[in-house]
Amino acid sequence: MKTELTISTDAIDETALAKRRVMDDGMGAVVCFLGVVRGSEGDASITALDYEAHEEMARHQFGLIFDAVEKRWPVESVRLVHRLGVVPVNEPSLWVEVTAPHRAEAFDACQFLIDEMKQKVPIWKKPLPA
Amino acid sequence: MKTELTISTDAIDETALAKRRVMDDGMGAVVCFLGVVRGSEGDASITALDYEAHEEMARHQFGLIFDAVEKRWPVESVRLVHRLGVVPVNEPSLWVEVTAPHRAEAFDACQFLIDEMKQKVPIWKKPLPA
Amino acid sequence: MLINVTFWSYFRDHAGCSETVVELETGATLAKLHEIVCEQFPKLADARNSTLKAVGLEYESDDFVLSDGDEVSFFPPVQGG
Amino acid sequence: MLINVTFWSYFRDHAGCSETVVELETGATLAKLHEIVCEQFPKLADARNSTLKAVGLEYESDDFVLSDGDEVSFFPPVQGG
Repeated sequence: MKTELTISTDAIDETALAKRRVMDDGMGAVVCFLGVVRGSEGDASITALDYEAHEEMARHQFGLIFDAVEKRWPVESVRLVHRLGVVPVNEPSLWVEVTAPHRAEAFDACQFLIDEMKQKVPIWKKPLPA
Repeated sequence: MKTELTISTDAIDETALAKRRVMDDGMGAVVCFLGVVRGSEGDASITALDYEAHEEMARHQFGLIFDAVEKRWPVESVRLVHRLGVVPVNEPSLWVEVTAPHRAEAFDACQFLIDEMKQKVPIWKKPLPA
Repeated sequence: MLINVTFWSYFRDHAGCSETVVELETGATLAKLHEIVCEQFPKLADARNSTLKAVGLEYESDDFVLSDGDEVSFFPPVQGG
Repeated sequence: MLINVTFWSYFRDHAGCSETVVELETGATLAKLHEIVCEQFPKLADARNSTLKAVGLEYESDDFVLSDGDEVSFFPPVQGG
């Protein structure tokens, strides 16, 4: 399984990411997920989320999750980008792409990745009030 | 719920579609699916699939599926493109995007849409052998 | 009454044409139409049990009562995606 | 033995610092370290039950036996995505 992990303060460039996709002839399904900063946290309006990571541990924990995906599904490729620092409302903080032969495993693996990330990857967010 | 349906022989332009996305401040999740033509159908190598639709009925049936999505999930927007005619191996025949407040409903609605399409929308494919 | 029937996908090849017109007695059902079409185009009879049937833009069941001028479609299982 | 402790996210604010060094007896567990840290930084005690604990890059449970020089992280529930 190919993996590509980017943890960076740069804005997520969906177009560039899509252009760099390499599909094998046996791959029939691509699932992408974008997690976008919403305009409120709880009841409060916000302008942005400020993301912080224990970056070395985050990379390691993402690696463990990718290994678990590879053991469980016939996935060809996982690419994941998590943005750090200030991410304004309406911009993505997370981009995940899973490529697989069929759609069921692509959807399952993508959701598993995100669920696991939300349990295990040391990244935190601080709302910046409006 | 906003909907946008394109049934056309034009190649699917993922970049243009992503650029035209309009997100409301309350939306936190975007799920995209690309169905890509694989290099084989059953045991045989192919160069392309040739898609045909009963287009008027296909549009109507997609409309019914969109209505069912709207009733069931708090989805903001569904955009769906199905390409017709000859689609070469490695190119997408289907692009679906669901935008919603949270990821669970975006994933569920997107998978439901595709499952329903595969049962009900009158589109057929003919493999073009290698 | 006259019913217009359209064939889609490989049903067109099996029938050897894309459309036909069938004359039926008033009150005839979609099942009756299907039976007559299968007699006229024997290759379609082989796919009898997997045939999908629509009147206009809607799927209908075998007991649907047809009306003069109905546009009926017969086709194999769909394969979009 | 000396253990380096790093605080992340709002645990840093609660502790008033991002790192500290704790002296422990040989054979002490992660639970013991956590107890000492909670005494030293009382605001962290309030989040005692929701504290995540890692040694190096791995999550470890309370009965993990620490070694001299271990790099321990304490932090609140993660919120990536």
